[in-house]
Amino acid sequence: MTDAYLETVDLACERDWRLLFEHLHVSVKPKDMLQVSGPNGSGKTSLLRLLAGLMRPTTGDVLINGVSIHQQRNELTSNLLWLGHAAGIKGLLTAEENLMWLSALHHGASREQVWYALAAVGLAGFEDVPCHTLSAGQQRRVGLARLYLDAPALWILDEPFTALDKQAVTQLELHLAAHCNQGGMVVLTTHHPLQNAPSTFRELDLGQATL
Amino acid sequence: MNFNSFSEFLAMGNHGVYVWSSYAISFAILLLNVALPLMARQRYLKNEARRLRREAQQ
Amino acid sequence: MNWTWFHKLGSPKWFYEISGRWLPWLSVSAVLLIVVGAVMGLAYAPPDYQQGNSFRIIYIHVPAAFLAQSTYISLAIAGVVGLVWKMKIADVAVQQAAPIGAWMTVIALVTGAVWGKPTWGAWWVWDARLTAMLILLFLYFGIIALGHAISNRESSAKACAILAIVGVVNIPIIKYSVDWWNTLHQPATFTITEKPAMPMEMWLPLLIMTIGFYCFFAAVLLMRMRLEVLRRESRTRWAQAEVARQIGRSA
Amino acid sequence: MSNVFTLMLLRETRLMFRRPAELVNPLVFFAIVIALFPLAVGPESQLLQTLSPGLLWVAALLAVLLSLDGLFRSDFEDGSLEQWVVSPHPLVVLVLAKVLAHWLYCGLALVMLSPLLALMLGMPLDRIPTLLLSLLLGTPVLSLLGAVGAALTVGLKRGGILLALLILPLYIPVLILGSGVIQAALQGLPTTGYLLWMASLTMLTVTLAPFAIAAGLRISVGE
Repeated sequence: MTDAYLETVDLACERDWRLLFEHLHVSVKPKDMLQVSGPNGSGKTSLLRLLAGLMRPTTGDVLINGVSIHQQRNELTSNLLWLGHAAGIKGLLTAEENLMWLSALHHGASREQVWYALAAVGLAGFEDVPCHTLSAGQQRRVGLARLYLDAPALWILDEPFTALDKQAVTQLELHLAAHCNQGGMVVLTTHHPLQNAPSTFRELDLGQATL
Repeated sequence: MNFNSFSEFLAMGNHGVYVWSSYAISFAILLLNVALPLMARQRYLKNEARRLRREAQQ
Repeated sequence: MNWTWFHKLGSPKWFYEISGRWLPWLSVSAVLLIVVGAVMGLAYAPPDYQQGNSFRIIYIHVPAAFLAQSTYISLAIAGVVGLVWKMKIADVAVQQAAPIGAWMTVIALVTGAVWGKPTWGAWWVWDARLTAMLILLFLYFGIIALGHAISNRESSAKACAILAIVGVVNIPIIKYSVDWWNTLHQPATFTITEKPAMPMEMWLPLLIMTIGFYCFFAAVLLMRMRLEVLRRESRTRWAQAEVARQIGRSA
Repeated sequence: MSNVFTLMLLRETRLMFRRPAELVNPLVFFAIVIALFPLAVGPESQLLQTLSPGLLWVAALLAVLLSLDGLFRSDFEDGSLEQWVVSPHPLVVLVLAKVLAHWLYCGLALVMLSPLLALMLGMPLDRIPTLLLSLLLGTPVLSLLGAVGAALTVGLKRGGILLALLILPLYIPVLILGSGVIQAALQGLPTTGYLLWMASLTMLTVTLAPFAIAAGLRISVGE
């Protein structure tokens, strides 16, 4: 317990008069990969948003190294990569412009790094194409290209596999596992069973946690 | 007492309509402010009672 | 200084208990003070030498206007307390006080307009104070509408708190600019609260009425807050027990 | 930090110029509303001149209000707002850059168009500088206060009318001061004192409003 980087203490979440979960204790330490699963409406996305500090819990708290994230926002935000349902990609901007801006919000990246990342997700040649002309899967990849930039340690990903083809799914799985093996942390939701999970893989079923 | 008779009191020196209407409207609004939360409370308790009965039957 | 009372006040259960003890006293004193004040103001205060008996409207108008303004300020204070110290009771207070404040503004506006008819000869004159009151009513509408529009009650309380704080910063600016606007375009000759040295028989009822209105506000606010606290805490055991007790009593 | 500020301005500029219609719409709206008034009250030049300060200000205010509904909406829908909130850079700085961009492409554009419309309403040429100054000082307040409302209502389905309800009462001091200054100028009264008042109001809003906007966005994102 003590070596946990990110942990929740007695976390409860209530949405629109409905209790999604309560008394939730989760801990994530370096090299961990945690898949949050459960039926629709069981609070997967809410839990991820709580961990990312986007929402305030009804009761309980989220801690980093034992201190509440709301008291040390900088510690959280400078180590966090958050990819929500919508990844913050602007249709009117090109793939390169989008990535340059999103990385500038964190540590910044050079043009070469962005091009390398776009090539890594199979979008070489699409750098200066406005994103609204790309397909849904390609747009998703633009968001995921951030995982190939000089990325922070903690990744919180909401449904990263949607709209991806089989080959891209495998590639992303391997990339997530590699990140964990290098001491990173991944928390994600997905409906699809992971084929290439690292040894530290764990699953948290919210559907059962509340029952 | 500033008025010699009750009818004088009601007339308010030709301003009776204005004085009494504003007092009437104001007191009506004050009463409404008391009545609304009381009614909301009754409604809530009734709903809760119905819910409890329903749960007891199950 | 000992702050435990402050944090205790934040506990809904404690609030519910203590407010239950205060409520009867507040209600009784509100009724007594308002009745005594109204009788004194209507029957015993001498008529104004300029306005005659229509000035008796101020015994309603001034306390209501006073209360309307201070309610808005207290909204912002409760908002700050709720945002900074995360006190749940303050969140409840923000949303429950706003409608009462809006109703007080309506009273002030209606009585001001009725008073204007015999005094200025028109139901509505763009007098600085009445205009400022009208703007205050719009500010209240904004808070109430925002509170109803956001379904998540915690977000809605926080959003209302922010709007109230922004509004409170604006109130002195609005007052200044409306006064200036009024002098720029010939002002109304005299206003409802403008009084040359009032004799004691005239201002005593005003004082009693004002205190009575404050008690009334406190009593209604507590009533509304108690219901809202019961709703919000419906998952806790004490609230369920309280609801069961109330149902048993009313059945 | 200042780097992110300029990058945000650059991003907004790019987005704006790739949708030129959004750049032009408030301006066209402004011109149409001004054109409606002579049609409604008659073309008598003395009346129009008396009304012109108020007309110009009300029309500018409504044009800004109209453009505000979309200020954060697309950023909310495509997840950009979330990215700003989880960024280590202070949200206040990002928000200030965003609102500055809004003012540049909406408020400042309205200011530039206003002399033309003022002349059409019969305002004397030597009063145009006062008009420009009053709009120049007032429109940033419109953008900033409006952004507070936009931040609070961005997560709501039908935020448009609610936004107007929240913001219009807060616009009243700017409206009074802004149009009052021009009226005073038309009557030949001194205006410097009131322009200084407007300037201090603008400064106050620039320093305080970004915090309210940032807090509002956090609430809307956290919902």
